Amino acid sequence: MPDLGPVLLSLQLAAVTTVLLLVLALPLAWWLATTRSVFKPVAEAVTALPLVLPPTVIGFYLLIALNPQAPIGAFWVSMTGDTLTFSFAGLVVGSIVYSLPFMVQPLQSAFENVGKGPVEAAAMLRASKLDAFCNVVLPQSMRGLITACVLTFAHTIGEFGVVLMIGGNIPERTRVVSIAIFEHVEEQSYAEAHWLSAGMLVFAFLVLIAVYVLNRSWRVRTG
Amino acid sequence: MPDLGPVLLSLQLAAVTTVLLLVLALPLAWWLATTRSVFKPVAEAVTALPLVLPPTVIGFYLLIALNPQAPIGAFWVSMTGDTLTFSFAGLVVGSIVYSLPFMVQPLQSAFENVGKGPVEAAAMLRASKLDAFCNVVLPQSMRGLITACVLTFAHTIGEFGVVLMIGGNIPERTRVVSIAIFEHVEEQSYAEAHWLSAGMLVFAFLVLIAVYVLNRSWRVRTG
Amino acid sequence: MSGPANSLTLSLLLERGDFRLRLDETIALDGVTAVFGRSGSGKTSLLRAIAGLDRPAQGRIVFGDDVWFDTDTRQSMKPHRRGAGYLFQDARLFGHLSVAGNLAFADKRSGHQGDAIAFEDVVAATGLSDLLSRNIGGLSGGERQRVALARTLLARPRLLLLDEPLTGLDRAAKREIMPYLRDVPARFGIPALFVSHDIEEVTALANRILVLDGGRVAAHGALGDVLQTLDLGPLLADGTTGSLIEATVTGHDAALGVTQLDLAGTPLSLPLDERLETGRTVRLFVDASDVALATARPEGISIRNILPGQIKAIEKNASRPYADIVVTIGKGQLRARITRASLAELALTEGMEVFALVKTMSFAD
Amino acid sequence: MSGPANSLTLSLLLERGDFRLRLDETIALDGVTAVFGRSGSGKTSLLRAIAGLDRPAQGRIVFGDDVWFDTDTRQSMKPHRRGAGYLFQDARLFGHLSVAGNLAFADKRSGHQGDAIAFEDVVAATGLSDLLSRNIGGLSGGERQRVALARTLLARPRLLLLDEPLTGLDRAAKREIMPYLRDVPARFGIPALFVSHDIEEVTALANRILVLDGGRVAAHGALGDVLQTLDLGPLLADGTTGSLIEATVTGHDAALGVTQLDLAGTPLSLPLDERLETGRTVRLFVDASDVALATARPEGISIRNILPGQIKAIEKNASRPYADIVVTIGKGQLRARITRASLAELALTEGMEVFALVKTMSFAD
Amino acid sequence: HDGRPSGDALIAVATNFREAAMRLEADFEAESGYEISLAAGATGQLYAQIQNGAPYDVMLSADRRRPQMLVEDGLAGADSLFTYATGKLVLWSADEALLSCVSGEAVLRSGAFRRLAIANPHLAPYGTAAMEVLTGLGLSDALAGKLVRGQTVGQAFAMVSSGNAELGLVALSQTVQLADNAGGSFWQVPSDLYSPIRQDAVLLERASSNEAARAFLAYLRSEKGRATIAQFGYETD
Ligand SMILES: Nc1ncnc2c1ncn2[C@@H]1O[C@H](COP(=O)(O)OP(=O)(O)OP(=O)(O)O)[C@@H](O)[C@H]1O
Ligand SMILES: Nc1ncnc2c1ncn2[C@@H]1O[C@H](COP(=O)(O)OP(=O)(O)OP(=O)(O)O)[C@@H](O)[C@H]1O
Ligand code: MOO
Ligand SMILES: [Mg+2]
Ligand SMILES: [Mg+2]
Repeated sequence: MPDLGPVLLSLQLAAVTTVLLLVLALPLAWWLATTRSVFKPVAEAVTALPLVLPPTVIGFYLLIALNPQAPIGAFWVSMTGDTLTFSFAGLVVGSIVYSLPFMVQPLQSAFENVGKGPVEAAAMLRASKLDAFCNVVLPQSMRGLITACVLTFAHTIGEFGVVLMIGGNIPERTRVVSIAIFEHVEEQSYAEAHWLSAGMLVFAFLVLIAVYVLNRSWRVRTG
Repeated sequence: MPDLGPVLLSLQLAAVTTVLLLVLALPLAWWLATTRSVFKPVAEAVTALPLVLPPTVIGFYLLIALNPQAPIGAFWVSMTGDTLTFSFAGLVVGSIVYSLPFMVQPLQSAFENVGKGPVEAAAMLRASKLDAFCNVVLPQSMRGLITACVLTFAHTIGEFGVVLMIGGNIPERTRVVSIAIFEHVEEQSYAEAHWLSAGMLVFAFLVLIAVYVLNRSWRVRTG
Repeated sequence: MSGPANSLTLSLLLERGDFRLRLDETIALDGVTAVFGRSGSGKTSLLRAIAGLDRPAQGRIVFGDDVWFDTDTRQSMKPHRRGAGYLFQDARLFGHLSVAGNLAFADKRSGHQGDAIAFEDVVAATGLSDLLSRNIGGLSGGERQRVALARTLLARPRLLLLDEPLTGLDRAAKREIMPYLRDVPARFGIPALFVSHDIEEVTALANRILVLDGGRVAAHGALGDVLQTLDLGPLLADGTTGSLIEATVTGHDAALGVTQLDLAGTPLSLPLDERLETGRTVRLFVDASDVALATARPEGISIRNILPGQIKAIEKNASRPYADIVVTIGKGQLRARITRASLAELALTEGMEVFALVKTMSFAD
Repeated sequence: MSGPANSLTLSLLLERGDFRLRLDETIALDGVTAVFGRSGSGKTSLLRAIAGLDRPAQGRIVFGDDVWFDTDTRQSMKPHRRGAGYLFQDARLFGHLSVAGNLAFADKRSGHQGDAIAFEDVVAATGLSDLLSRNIGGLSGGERQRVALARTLLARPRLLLLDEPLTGLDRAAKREIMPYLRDVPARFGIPALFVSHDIEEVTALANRILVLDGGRVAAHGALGDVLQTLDLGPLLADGTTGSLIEATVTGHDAALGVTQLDLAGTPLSLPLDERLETGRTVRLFVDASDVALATARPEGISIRNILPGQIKAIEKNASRPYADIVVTIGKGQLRARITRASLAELALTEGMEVFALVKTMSFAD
Repeated sequence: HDGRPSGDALIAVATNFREAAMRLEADFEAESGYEISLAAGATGQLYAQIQNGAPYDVMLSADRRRPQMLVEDGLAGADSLFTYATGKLVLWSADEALLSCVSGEAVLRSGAFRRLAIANPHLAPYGTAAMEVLTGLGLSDALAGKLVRGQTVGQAFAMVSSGNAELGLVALSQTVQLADNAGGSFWQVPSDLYSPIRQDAVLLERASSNEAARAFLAYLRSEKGRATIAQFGYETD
């Protein structure tokens, strides 16, 4: 059995990132789904950028933006005494940027699929926009919401390039599972690589099966 | 100006991958969207695996499967005289695996959104399943199809971990843009890294803006 | 009565693609105003603008003392604050909730205002008791629309916007809901705009009618006046026209199953409706096609409602095979549509005394 | 006529949640068979099973010589090969195509069979000429359904499955399409199943009727027979009943706007319909409520259709305020619904000679 | 050969030697007319790639162990093995002042810094050497929390030069190329604190008849080649 530290660290990173991103993405996705602003395509493009950009571009810019000499990095150092690069907090920042579209896009699609029909109906039943969002749109978007969270969680677990560049490979701090596997392979410690990879494979498969079985029954219930 | 070789190589890789994946994914996504098989969640989970697995897990398994000593790798060497690992062909294989869900999932969602209504209507107008698929479902899924292709193309452009593991860093063969940026940072060729990163950023932004503007008008046309 | 404090002022211009809806009307806020017109005439567009779901390009919408919309002062009250209850053509039920959940959604947010509309009454009237625990997915078209109707009522609106609520219901269901729809505005003082392209529905439910044609108002006024003066036939390519007459309830004969009325001295009998108290004045809608005329009182005939009157006007048109005869009966008028062949044979002239034979008529409110 | 080679055999059990549809009928494959019943009675479920869109749990569906479905032999013909044209309750237009594109989709795949149904005729009859270049998105409800109707016709089906095609249309649009719907089966030999909960639509369009109630067949047969023998009233909570009588066209009077007919020696006149050739036998539907009876021939009355006959039966029921009187007229029968008060007053008895007065009637085919 | 688009020989080079290899490449190509290309990586990484079929013709390692292992694996010819350079480890800071007056050892012992970058000891010989130094000074535990590791010595260097780590234990050759522009300050680690970093070159079996590869190896051993290598702070035999 290999060291499970990287696995736990990855799970922790993915969980924190998913929660923070959900909070950020709900209003953003709702705005994108309903706005008629001419800036919508621009906002959509910016949101989708992390999908298209190589992780090394993101990693490079983060390395520049978060380093202790740069304003953000310096501010963080003055606040916490720790640097953002080579720290868990830095990885969270990187993951939020990196996984943003994985949260926003499924939510936006789900909201768009709900459409304005139910929102209008809710307004006619004296529900405010927020009320309608929470009690009509969100419940009707459950599938998209679950998908968004799972994708975000999973994509963060799988994150490699950004972490490689801004993480510094510190055990129990930034040495996430993808980095550990990479190292094992490069070191030709194939036994350890096999253990970790097989573990990830089984974990991933089980998580996904759970989601899809859930989605199936969920879908049947709502017709 | 930096060497444009990696950029061209990435574009080529993304284009080849997108075309091959589209061919593979159309029937798969349609099956997933319409089947009532109990194996559907399993198939969905398998399809989604590359989303959840770290690229290094994928890279590791590909390295094991494709290396010249393994059956597939040996077969490839006997057919082409070249190895699959550390070659463009190997990157295409890796990218197809890596980007599979980015093609399948938007297509599947799009097909599901079309729903069975139009397919039933088409059947009643004497259209076979295939006819209905080509002339009703596909046109009504244009947005999903474009999204799928762009996501796949983009995600392949951004591929880093898998390439690093099965492609290495061989000029004009496997040195794609994400690897080149990583290396420029390593070499302290920050100017080159800046050029490439900024180029990728502008390119990505323009591609995405185009897609979202297109989507916008497309959406208005179909109500 | 229809002073600004108790009326809905609609002065607006709305554009939807090539279509323009232009309106400058004040609608009295009591009872039911039918919005009548053929498909594509702008009925739905008008209701959406009132509800706040679409914004007119220009104009004012004032409900009583509340300005709901005004382009001049850039006011636009949020749709959910207007208190309009909208029954959509396509039900729009919430698929994630059961039937009961859909009803509770409205019920909760209405604050049970006055509790004048009881949850149980609505459920019973819309025949939903057995469906309460059902999911929306499995409902048939008619069932869906009954749920939507109940849900809208439970939101206890200040103004009902009913967009063809009876379309898609079978007659049984329509009959079940009709009396409820008819009673709601009066019982709870909720005024309603009722979109329909069915003149029978309109006459059964509305006091007033606003006729739209191609985005313009073709007529607006009391139902009786409009039906009397405007031949809706050519406008609606519908052929239906009729009259409203007033009569007084004189009693009920449960044995024979009739309610007896008096119309300017002539006794009338209609299918029994014991809810109508004796002495009450009711309006009756008589389809012009259901009225026959005779020059002498016919004897030994099963038609019992035979009203003596005098011909006031004869409207004929060479392009149509019928003529409309307006007959003065007491203080009211009755329109009879007879063939031109009969007109010639009976040699009817204005001022002539005739008997109007009415086999079918219905209570209009 | 209705041998197995020319009939649709439906022997099936279908389950949808709690609902069960059970059927064992053979439907003659000529003309129009109405599938009639209230909301939720299983009309749509039946049509979907015939079209192949849903699979019965058990049973056989045989169209002429073709086995469309058989659980015993595990056969199930693909829906698009059955050649059934289905008009859905919810239009189901293709949003990515224009109106013209939707029509062309069907037209192309039908192979223009025989070209008996011309593209232009369909477009004209459904009033779509001006809409051809429009997008589906901006169409009103009525417009959508007209496009769907035209599209289904252009698929040149072997069997028409019409699921409430007139619901949502205003009367003008209904009138426009009705004759076309009525003519299609006869003109092109396409049999049709026509789902409706409107008895007027049914009588205007169908020869036969299959009445569903709670997933079971309540009646099935020729329209006249079923309407004559089955009081649809209680079943449908609808109150409507009527009769079909046959008459011969004797001529047209364009000046008076009437078509003249002969019914067992009595002249009748109906609104002009010049498409009916002289000498042709037509069926007329007469709503029982539109028939009055008189013991002596009334004179000086605008009702011109006065038919002498003999009372065959008097059906009355203490719980209902009316009685149904079946009058034999020539070889046919006419049902009159009169109040029990009139019945008493006129002292009608079986075998008595009476005059039936019919103000309104319509051509049933 | 191998459908490789350009370059007659593909040279796998340990990252510490990349800059030197690029200079050598330019000189060699001008002189010989052969075309070569370079693929850089950590020594361990390059070795693993060769194991998995990477089409390299020559490996310029940062140690003697990996080339030897390739020979033992039958992937390289024993006769082509030779040491082309011996590298030196330095403690480097991008801050010009930090190591200019104080000895590096004192700075390391003081612990007055947040991050010390090193290369991955498992993959990069310079990382192995760095760990030897820290262990030798008895600081490996004390500084464990401050260590950040790059996959290659190149990445370790980048961590320092980008300002994200104050200090790095890197190759002298990497600081030499900066001398004129970026500057910074460094402390040359005494050679007794780590085993000599002898860097071997080897011709891979697949390239046994590759003239360009052979010629390049010969050029490395030539007078001119060795002079170039020395310019980058390496010792040559
Ligand atoms: N988004 C739109 N773009 C273009 N035209 C539109 C749009 N929405 C509505 N229209 C047009 O506006 C006109 C009025 O539509 P509206 O839905 O108000 O009619 P309606 O009277 O409610 O008809 P129906 O009885 O069929 O429901 C129609 O001709 C319709 O085609
Ligand atoms: N998927 C389903 N799950 C559960 N019940 C269903 C489902 N589909 C239909 N039903 C039920 O089957 C019954 C028959 O439905 P169907 O749609 O055939 O009725 P219908 O006669 O066409 O009614 P309408 O006139 O309202 O269209 C209804 O009670 C309906 O609730
Ligand atoms: O040059 Mo190395 O192998 O990265 O220490
Ligand atoms: Mg409308
Ligand atoms: Mg139905």
